[in-house]
Amino acid sequence: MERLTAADARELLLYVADRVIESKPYLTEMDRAIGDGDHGIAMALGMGKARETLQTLEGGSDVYRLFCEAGMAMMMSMGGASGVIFGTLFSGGAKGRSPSPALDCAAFTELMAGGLSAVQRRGGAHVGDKTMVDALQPAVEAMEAFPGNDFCGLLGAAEKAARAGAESTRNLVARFGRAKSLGERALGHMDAGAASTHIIFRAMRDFCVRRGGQEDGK
Amino acid sequence: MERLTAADARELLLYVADRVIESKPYLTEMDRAIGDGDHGIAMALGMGKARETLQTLEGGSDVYRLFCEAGMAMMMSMGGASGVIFGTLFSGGAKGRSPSPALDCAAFTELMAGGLSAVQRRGGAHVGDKTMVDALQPAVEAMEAFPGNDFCGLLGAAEKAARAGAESTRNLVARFGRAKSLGERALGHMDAGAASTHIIFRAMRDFCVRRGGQEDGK
Amino acid sequence: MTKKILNSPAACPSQMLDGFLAAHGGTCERVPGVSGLRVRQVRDKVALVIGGGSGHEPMFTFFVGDGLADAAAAGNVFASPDPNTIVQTARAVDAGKGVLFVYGNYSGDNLNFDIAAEMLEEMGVPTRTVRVWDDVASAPAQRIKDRRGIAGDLFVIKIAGAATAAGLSLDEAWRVAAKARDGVFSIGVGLAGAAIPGESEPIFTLPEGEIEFGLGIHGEPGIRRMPLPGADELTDLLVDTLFAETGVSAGDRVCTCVNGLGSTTLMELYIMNRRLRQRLDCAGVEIHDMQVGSYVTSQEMAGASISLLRLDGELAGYFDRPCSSPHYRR
Amino acid sequence: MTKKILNSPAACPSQMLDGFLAAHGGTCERVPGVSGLRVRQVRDKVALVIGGGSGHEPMFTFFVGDGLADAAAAGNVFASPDPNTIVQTARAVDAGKGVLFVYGNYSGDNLNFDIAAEMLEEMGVPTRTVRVWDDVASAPAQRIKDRRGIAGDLFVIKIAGAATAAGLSLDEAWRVAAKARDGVFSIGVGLAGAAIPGESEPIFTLPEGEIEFGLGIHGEPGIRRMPLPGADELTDLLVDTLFAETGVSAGDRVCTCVNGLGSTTLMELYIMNRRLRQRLDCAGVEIHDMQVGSYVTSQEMAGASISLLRLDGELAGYFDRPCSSPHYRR
Ligand SMILES: Nc1ncnc2c1ncn2[C@@H]1O[C@H](COP(=O)(O)OP(=O)(O)O)[C@@H](O)[C@H]1O
Ligand SMILES: Nc1ncnc2c1ncn2[C@@H]1O[C@H](COP(=O)(O)OP(=O)(O)O)[C@@H](O)[C@H]1O
Ligand SMILES: [Mg+2]
Ligand SMILES: [Mg+2]
Ligand SMILES: [Mg+2]
Ligand SMILES: [Mg+2]
Repeated sequence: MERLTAADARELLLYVADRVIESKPYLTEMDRAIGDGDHGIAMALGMGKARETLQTLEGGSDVYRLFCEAGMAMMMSMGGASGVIFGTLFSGGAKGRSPSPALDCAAFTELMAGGLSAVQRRGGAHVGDKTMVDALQPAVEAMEAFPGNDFCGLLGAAEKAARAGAESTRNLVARFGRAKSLGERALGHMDAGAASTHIIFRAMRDFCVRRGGQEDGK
Repeated sequence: MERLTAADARELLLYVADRVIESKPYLTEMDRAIGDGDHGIAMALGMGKARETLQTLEGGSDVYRLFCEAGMAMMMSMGGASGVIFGTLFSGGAKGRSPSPALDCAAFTELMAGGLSAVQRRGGAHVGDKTMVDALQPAVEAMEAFPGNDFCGLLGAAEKAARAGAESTRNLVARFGRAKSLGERALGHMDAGAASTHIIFRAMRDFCVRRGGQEDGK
Repeated sequence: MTKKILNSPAACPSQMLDGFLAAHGGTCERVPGVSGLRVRQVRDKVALVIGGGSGHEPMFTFFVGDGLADAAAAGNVFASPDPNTIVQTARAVDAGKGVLFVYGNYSGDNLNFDIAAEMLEEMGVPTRTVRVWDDVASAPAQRIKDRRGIAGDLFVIKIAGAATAAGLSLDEAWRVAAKARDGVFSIGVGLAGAAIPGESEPIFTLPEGEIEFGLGIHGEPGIRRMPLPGADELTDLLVDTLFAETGVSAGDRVCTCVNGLGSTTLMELYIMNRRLRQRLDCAGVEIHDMQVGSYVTSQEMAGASISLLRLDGELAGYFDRPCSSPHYRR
Repeated sequence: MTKKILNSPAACPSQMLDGFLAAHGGTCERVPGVSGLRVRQVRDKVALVIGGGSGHEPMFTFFVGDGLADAAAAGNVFASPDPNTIVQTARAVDAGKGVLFVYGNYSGDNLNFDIAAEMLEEMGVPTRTVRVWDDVASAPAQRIKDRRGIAGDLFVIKIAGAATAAGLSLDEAWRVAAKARDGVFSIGVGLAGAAIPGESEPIFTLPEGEIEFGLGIHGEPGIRRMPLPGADELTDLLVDTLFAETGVSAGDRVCTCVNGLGSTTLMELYIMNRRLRQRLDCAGVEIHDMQVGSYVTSQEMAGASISLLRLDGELAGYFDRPCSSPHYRR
């Protein structure tokens, strides 16, 4: 896969939504350990709303608009920290761009990098603060370092980095979110938002691999 | 044992109090099944107060006064149904009698029969209503039927009748107290107040047997 | 094992009273020597004296206040106060116009309040008594005097407080309070049992997913066990029972109370109230007032009850008079 | 598995609002299209808008009323409302004098209210914000802005409500509310966890006989686990922490609140209040007012917190103004 068309992007986002919704019990369980136990509920709710919105956008021809609308649907329905943060992850890099019917790897990487910096502008978290940024930033960096124009490879690298980043939060003391007052007691537990971020990148990779497989099979 | 002196009566009541206080968890458990789970607490409280009062009455020379004071101490401290009912059991047959330094079996039987009728006047319960009357009335009747003047025998017969009476409440549907709305669901459970009544008679018998034993040993 | 914040089980009622007076000592004080609470200022009116076991807070003790009770006698947890406590408490607020007793219809309360009433009569203090028997689950209508008093206490005390505050004579205040009592019907449901302070076991336990329909406010078992239905269905079961029992129908005027038994949240109570309103509106019943809160509790029991008070003009007038105590104000 | 009375977990906040309006629709109404509650009559004053996750009832939604908030935006259980809900709710009660936001200091609330404030500024509605950060257990004093908002919300909203009702400008009302916020300190303790509606597991579970010292109102773990001590000892631990933190001492004037987290009974709260009073009296601290009740809950969590509000003459004046909502009145 070398191009992500608007139609692809719509399916990609729907696929991501389904995978996150499936992970609701797992994410809630993560948040229960060091937070308030609602992260899975919130993500499932927001991804459901994004789903609904994407379904009304059939036939859209602007990739950025799809990401933007999906993110805004999350931001304006979920509430909680994750509504703003994950809404911004999707919409932050897409907002204000001139419409584009398809993205190559470089443009997609820029989109995600824009999401990361919007998340950081909004939330102020850096790597090491035990938030979803610990998964998101390495993923974006891996994409930026990725040579060539192959979505499977690009998102494979991103997924790997996100997974390692999410794992790394186990060794961190939180500085944001509800776990921040926990101090040392948060050690050993993965941050729920970082886990979500990894699931999102994994779903994007899987989508491309399946899509790529279909293309190869043609 | 053929006579219960005031000194004996005092020790008898103290002994009864101790045995009832010991049974607190058992009585509470009984009340939990079909009532509100506080019968043991109430009986232990009341018997404790009776104990305190009896301790200040050292050197009393009137059996009736001891029973009366013990009952009033219960009635004025316990609250609940059992405060009135068990207070009346002890004080009801003693109130208003001319002082007596010692009782024989006939007088003691009259004392208990007076308690029973006071309890019934107050509470309106009859045999078969699944209350303490189901243990008390057979006990009194057994005492009335007992020939001769031997406290061990008298109270042995009373204890046997009280035990059977208490057991019989398992097969009854309640008409008083908190179990009365239970209907058939109360079947199989012993009434807590009937259990207390049996414990009281058993303690009185045991006291006489031990006292008798001491007398024999002399 | 249920955990509770307490010093010693036996001291709970008394230390609670101390803590209450620490906060609200401006208007209330303790009846010397016994477990009773009274208004500071004896009012020149029939004294409304209420009481019962502790453990149902804010009922009974915290319903002492303006337009409410003049004094309350508090027993141990789930045990009626003893006659001496009741007598001392009543005498502390008697202004020479007699004492109206309002309390829940339980063997223990009846026995102790009756003895207290006899003692007061001997002292020349006239008394009259209204026993609340609103729990339709506890006996059939033909044996209404066998029914327990549950959340309906709230309405009867509210109206008796207003009637005595309005200056009615003992007999008249009794008539009005008894009319309120005859108009109030309740039924409750339990989701999880509570423990008496100091006891390690709850009074009852329920199998996973089951509820006790018709239970009493001391955890007394109810009519039947059943699986927990949704909030609307559960509310319908309670409302259907009350409709069948009371015959309340189009054009009738009612006050309602959705009462939490302890640990059930306001969220759940209001979700029930939403359905209650739908049902009453749909039946054409006129709603004078809806109350939602935990007024008559059973320690930390989970569950709720619904009460209906059928109003006529006279009761509505008394219901609408203002009243105020730290946990109940209208 | 925790049993709750509900129809569907996702519908809880909205059906609760319906049930609330079924009872109290005379003075309040829903903000159309979103999960917000407002007073019916827009008042010619700075609008006090509060909000936060649902599940803490009566906080936040039921603190809409006279002398309290003009409107509240309600999120899902334990989740901040989204920016659109906040904006619509604020606009519904904006009288052209600006909007004062008061809410608890959590990542989620900060993010969502900040976006809402930006959106409102773009629409020409000036806003100012006071974040409540009273929980001394959640961060050291040097990082005060990392502290959570817990029961202290009560005092800050009470005083902000009075300040806006008194006609202060947005800047002045903000100054007074921020002063109240700077004077309030709390610490809580959990005895048993609660479950979010629809979740089968409680947010936390504690070993037999243990408590969580310093926990948050969403069940966030606290400072340490320890065995449950007696009520006086427990109260002493909380009071000692607050004294050390605030430096409150002889001659200072305070309001206090013993707040129940859900299933803890009024009996337990008043037993704690008894000890709190002893400690304050003994330290020579002047007590302006003591509140005891379950104002800021965490579903059916068992536990309690103690809050101290240090008063000066100005704050006392605002604290003493009357206010009224169905579950809070002074
Ligand atoms: N300021 C922030 N920047 C980045 N991520 C954040 C921030 N605050 C919280 N998060 C993320 O949000 C997650 C919590 O989301 P969620 O449980 O849905 O919200 P809440 O904390 O309101 O209950 C955390 O695990 C963390 O990864
Ligand atoms: N009217 C009555 N006559 C005789 N005994 C009664 C009556 N009412 C109750 N009891 C007895 O009292 C017992 C309950 O006592 P207790 O649990 O201490 O009081 P409460 O019912 O107030 O909780 C019952 O088991 C029953 O034996
Ligand atoms: Mg969370
Ligand atoms: Mg009992
Ligand atoms: Mg009892
Ligand atoms: Mg949350």
